[in-house]
Amino acid sequence: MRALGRVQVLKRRLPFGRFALGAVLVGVPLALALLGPLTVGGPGPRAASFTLGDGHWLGTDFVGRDVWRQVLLGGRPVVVVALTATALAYLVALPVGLISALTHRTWLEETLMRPLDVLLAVPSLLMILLVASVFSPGATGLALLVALVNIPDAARIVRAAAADVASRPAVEALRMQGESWWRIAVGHVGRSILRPLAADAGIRLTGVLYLVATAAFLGIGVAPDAADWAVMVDRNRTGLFVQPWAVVVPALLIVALTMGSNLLCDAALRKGPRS
Amino acid sequence: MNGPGESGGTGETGEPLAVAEIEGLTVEVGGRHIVDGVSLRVLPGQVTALVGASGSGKTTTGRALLGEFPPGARVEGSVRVADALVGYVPQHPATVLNPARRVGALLHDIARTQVRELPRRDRRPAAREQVLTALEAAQLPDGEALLRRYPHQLSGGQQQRLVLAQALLLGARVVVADEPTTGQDALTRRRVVDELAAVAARGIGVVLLSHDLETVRALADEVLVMRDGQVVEAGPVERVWRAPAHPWTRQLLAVREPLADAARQGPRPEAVLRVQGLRARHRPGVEVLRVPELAVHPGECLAVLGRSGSGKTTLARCLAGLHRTYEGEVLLDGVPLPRSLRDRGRDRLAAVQYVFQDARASFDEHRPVLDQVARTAVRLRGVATSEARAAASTTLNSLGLSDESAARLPALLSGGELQRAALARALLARPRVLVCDEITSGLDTVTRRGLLDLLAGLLRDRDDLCLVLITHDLDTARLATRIAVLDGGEVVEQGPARDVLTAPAHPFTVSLVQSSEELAARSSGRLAGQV
Amino acid sequence: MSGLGSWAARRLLLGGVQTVAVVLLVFALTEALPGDAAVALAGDQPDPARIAAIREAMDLDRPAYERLADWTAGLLHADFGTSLASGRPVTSYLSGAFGPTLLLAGLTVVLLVPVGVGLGVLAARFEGRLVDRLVSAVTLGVYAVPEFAFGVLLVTVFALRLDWLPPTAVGYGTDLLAHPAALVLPVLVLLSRPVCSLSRLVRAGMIDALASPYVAHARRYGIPGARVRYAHALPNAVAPAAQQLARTVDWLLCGVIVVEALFVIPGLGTVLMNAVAERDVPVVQGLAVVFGLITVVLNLGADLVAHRFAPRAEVAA
Amino acid sequence: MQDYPGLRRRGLLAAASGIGALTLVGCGGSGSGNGSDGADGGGDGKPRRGGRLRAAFAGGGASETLDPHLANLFADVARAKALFDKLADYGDDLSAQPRLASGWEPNAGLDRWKVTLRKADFHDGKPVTAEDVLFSYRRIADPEKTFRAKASLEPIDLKASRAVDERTVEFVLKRPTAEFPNVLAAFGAYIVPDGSSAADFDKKPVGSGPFRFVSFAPGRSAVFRRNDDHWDGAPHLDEVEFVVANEESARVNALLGGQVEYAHELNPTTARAHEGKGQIEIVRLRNSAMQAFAMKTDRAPFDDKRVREAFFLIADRQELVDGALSGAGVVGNDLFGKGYEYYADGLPQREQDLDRARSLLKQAGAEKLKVTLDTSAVAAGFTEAASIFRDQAAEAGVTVEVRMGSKDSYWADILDSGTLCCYRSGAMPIEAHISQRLLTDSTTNATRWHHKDFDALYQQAQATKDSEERAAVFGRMQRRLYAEGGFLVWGFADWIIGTARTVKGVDRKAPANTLDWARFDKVWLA
Repeated sequence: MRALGRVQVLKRRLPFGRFALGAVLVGVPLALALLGPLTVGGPGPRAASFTLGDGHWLGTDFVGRDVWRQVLLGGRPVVVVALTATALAYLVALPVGLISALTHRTWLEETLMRPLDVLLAVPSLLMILLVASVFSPGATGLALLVALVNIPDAARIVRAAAADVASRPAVEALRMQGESWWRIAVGHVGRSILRPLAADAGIRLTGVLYLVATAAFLGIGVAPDAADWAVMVDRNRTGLFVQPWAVVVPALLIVALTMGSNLLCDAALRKGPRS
Repeated sequence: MNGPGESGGTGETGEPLAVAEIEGLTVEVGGRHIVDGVSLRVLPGQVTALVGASGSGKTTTGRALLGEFPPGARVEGSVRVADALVGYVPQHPATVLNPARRVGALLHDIARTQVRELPRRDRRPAAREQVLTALEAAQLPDGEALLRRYPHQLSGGQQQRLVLAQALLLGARVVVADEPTTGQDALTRRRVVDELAAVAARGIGVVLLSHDLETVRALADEVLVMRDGQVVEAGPVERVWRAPAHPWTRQLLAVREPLADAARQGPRPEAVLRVQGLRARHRPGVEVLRVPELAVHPGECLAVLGRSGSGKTTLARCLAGLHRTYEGEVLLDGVPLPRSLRDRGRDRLAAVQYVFQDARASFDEHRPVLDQVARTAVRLRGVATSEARAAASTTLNSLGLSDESAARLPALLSGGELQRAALARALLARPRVLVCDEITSGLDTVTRRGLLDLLAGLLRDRDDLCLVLITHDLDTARLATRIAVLDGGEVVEQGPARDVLTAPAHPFTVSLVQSSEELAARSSGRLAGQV
Repeated sequence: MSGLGSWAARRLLLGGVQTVAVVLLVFALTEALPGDAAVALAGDQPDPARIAAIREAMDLDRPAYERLADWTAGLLHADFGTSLASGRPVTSYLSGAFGPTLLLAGLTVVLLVPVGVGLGVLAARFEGRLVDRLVSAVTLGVYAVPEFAFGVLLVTVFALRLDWLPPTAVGYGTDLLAHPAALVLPVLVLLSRPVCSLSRLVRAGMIDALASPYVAHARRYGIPGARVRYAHALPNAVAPAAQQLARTVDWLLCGVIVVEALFVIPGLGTVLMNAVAERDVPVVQGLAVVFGLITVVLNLGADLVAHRFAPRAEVAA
Repeated sequence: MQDYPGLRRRGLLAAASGIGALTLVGCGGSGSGNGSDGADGGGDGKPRRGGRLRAAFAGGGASETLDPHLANLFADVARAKALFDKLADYGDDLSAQPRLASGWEPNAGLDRWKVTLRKADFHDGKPVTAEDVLFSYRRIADPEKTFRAKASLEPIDLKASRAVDERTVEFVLKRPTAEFPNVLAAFGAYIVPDGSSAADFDKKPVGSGPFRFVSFAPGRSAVFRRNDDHWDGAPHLDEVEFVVANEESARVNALLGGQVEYAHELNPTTARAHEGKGQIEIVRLRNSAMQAFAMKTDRAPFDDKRVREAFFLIADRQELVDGALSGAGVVGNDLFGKGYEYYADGLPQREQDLDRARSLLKQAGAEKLKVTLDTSAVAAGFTEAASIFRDQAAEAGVTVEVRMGSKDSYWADILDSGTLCCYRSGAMPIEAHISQRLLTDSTTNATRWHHKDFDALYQQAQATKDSEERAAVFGRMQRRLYAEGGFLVWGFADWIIGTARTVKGVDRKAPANTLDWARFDKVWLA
């Protein structure tokens, strides 16, 4: 016989550390992005490109502008475009996913989802590249475009999560109570899929940030001398060996933003009970 | 055994040595004692039953034999088992079967641990041999083909036998069976009883955790009655049945009066709900249900009796408007009901209500129960919210659910409480037909009895209400005035409850009634023989 | 399983539709690009008469739908047409560039699976401990770094500062296998993001699987730990990861464009970028067909894997 | 050039073909190969024979060809000049230097030129003859084809031109052309053997150049071996390999990693990072690319010459050079061709004068002027220059709105539309610049400079035999352009090349596109 009498004490460690780290990582770039533009003064005189000192404590960039000023100004487009694109993607994906999960009409579900399946086969960067060369979109266009390539995947995830909830008796119970479609879809199903959606949103935001940064890096949707972190990384890359700050600071801010948003999502996921 | 002597033989006292032993087990979680000072001996070849309501601590005790405790538990006392491992048969065997692996994978891995001593070359065939033997012992013939299947391709019975085979293959000296018959129809229950008896006959100590008293009575040698983590009474099963010492045991064992003949005399009024030429499909081409004619009359309780897969739930869902792919008609007061709920107006929606088998899953986990119940009155009766809440509160109270409980989130309520709440939610619509789908099957004896009494009371109090009870359980069906028996999607027999139960006509009904009686007879016979 | 057969057929049909849609979309977009091959070729000497002559020589003065029809007709007997820019057959472009890209992508996928799965299992096994935190932090960090930045970083450190590896594949042509050292950095860059996402998925799946009743059951019956992890828990963690693997194709394509440019590898990505810049519509279309087919085939494969590991789940076609 | 992976427009050779020249010139310099003498003069020590040099260029991908008449990119030209020769080529000051031609002699009317060939052989051992020259020029001028040099050869009446003997060609011109030798040096006017076809060039091209063909993989590499029998002396190198790397960073990395010995076209910042660090050598070819803003002189607001002058005065040229070119260049004086033959260098350097600019604008009634500046990422420094000029103009009260265009169709787009755009040009003779861009019938007249009197001056120059008199006429034309032209030439960019330290004999004075640029027969490995 073996004695089994071990005492276990459950360690209930809240994901606070992770949360705090994530918050800091997101907070710094976010604050810079949103508040930065409010704090900058007018542009000073241009200095020679890629120099350090002379009042420019992060040096100058490829056209001799102050890097710190560009950092303050350059967050907003990245962050706003990324957030808008994510929001837009869900704006379409949510109703499409919800309707196709809740409907009993096969044709409706097929009409909604099949075109998206087709879109899935288009390599996203190729799509962005071509569409952007055709329409030369501004920031708004870029946000729309990035949202567009994210819709199929987001819609599939919404649909899968919603279909899971919709197959549960609770939805049928609501229907037996005569609840309206809206209340069932939004009030119950929508609410129940919030958690998986939040997790997906975090990952998607990372992907969108990546796409926005890469698009900006490829010169799509933004002027090549724009105050934009991703553009800064690209355009100042040539001076990496002369004046690294012009690349390193915006690059770190982008990385911090993505890492932080992922950590926050992880923390949010952990708080809830694992299903 | 760590103690003196080896297991299996006879000790100095002449008594067989226990294959497992629990002494003074106390399990504390978050300051609450879920098991409190339980002691237990499992003898080889004997069936030891732990009975009690849910939450009585019987599962925790059984799991302790497996060396498993709830997370964060403080454990005191000792648990000792014979050096071989303990087999485990859970209530739902599917949960312990790996959905991504073929059936053979785990069996072979278990067998491999048994054949380590053999030369490497011989291990493979030896292991295979052992697996096939174990499958045969667990009454699973055609093992070769079975090994290549995935768990979801097996029937529930096969899954359960497979889990038994794993325990046998392991060479377990003790098998813990957790609620193996709960929610099963009479035929299945009888089969499970046979299987477990066969296991015990192999000299294995069986620990049976169950609230199915009939099974316990048919199978167990020793019984321990648990309540709130403590053993309130223990002893040989015949003694406990014959002379329960503890009041709780008496309450548990109290035999329910068979329902007095509820069939009312006099001319039968026009049917409230009538089914005509119903043929229901799941996917195109797969017909699962054929009901040419079925009627429910006012004040009547119709039981639809059948095993799982017989189509009884589909029938219920057709009535309620939850299943739409069918031909034929469901008539309410002679007028066809639209197939889809959306097309049923408020009144007709309210007229036919449905109570789900899984009460917990039928509630939104984010809103308090009371709010959810009250919505019925708001939506289906057009009552203002405050008024609806008051009505909901009244109904819930009448079903034995306090306002305090009702104000909580569903997660904080027990299964029985939620089922009452679900009932209240449906009743608030003032339905004329209430369809109850297996609403008692997951509940322990005491709770189930309470719920059935409640239904009987409803029938008595509300003349306009008729019940459709979907069940696999003959006991539950006794509540009904009429019974329709479903098998393989066909109505094989219908008629007054008494006739169907006492003089079944169709062979299937006959076998169903017989196995139930046999089970009862066996338990009482055993008792009689041993006395 | 005849269900599997019809499912695969439906899936293939969808794949075909997807490919056609990709080709049409790409054709439309390339047509809509400002300027055409003639303008692109004329470059900074945009003498209108010269552009018109080039246009005529390239047959660009014919309507778009006629050119599409011709091209499609050719496609039916495996003729991808000829490049506008050089007059050479498109197939020679594709076959010449296919090797390096296939090598890169193949190596990446071959390494991706064991590395990604291994890291995921490792992290899941030590959930919440130092190893897990380390793996999670590193994968998260690398995941957040776009390929172009990661590539620059790796080249700077390993090729230029430490001089361990060649910084580019310049001059090695298509015979990259003969210069394995030149493949290390490109493959690392290509691996970076997929490995991170895969290992995170596997980790999550493994944590769920390790906490599942069937794993507890296997443990209870004395199956050794490693066997429980790899033979019983892992297959359940693979299904979602397999889906992710298919989506990786998309990333690989993006990554390949960046990596090929960064390391001077003459593969499909380079051909694509050149063809887009030159408005070489037949070449772009040929590539769209190839990419579309690859995407479709790999998606199909991933779905099959998912189907295999989650036999219960209805895999959406 | 911008460095997006792959997306970049490959280094399109800034147009260097002069179409036609109408007056004559005295013998355009004699003697041979004086450019290469300069190349050896860098104190690099005694040339060493042997070795293989690998040179990285931005290339044209899988569409590349070795047909020298199709040469379009820098990489094409570098390969073509290794395999082939032209009759003449440009010296450091963009004057024509004899190559396969040993000399040329016009008639009095400057419309008939006798060109004598030196003794030279093709790689297959056959001599270069007058028939080969006529075949090559007729191939280029084929009306069915669109070879780039076709426009440059337009002054020649090829039907009337004939081979006088084996080594003498008589070119009959459609009009007097004093600068005819520039035509012989035209971009892409290579001499190929009689009867060559496109297929030959892809498989085994035969030329008379310093290197022989070994292998070629389009978009990847081309390997050539020394031609020991070259008329200008055999190259020092055994072999030269051209590899394609479109990314600037890749070229630098390959150079730093020892994978190539010669990297063409580097960024100014790269140059700054590595100049004088000892790891690699940086070679700056001065005055290689004119950087300008082009104002359309036929439409408002630039149809008023006061507005044009105001814009000349708005530009702070040094700031533009420092910002847009990272300092890698010199300021311009609103004239093309600094340092080239005939350049009017006596004119005062224009400086920023905002007050005067404002008053000029006021006179022209163009206060609070708003203009759109077209730019694109098509060439290095364009977008930077645009944003810097926008800021400078703002100080003079002019609102400049920068509009980004597609880089693939930029040059065609700006030809007719818009009012103000970024512009640049590679090296070419000043005469060619004028004939291509500033005459009424010029095909790429981006400033819409249409003046009959200016056209007449050009024709007068082409008909002036005496070179000093001709220089005076070119001087008058340039003064006019300086005062009221449409090109705001703010700078001349260096062309930057990186080489391994072992590479010697790289010419440091020749602007890109000239004879001694990318000339590997005079280079050796120490």
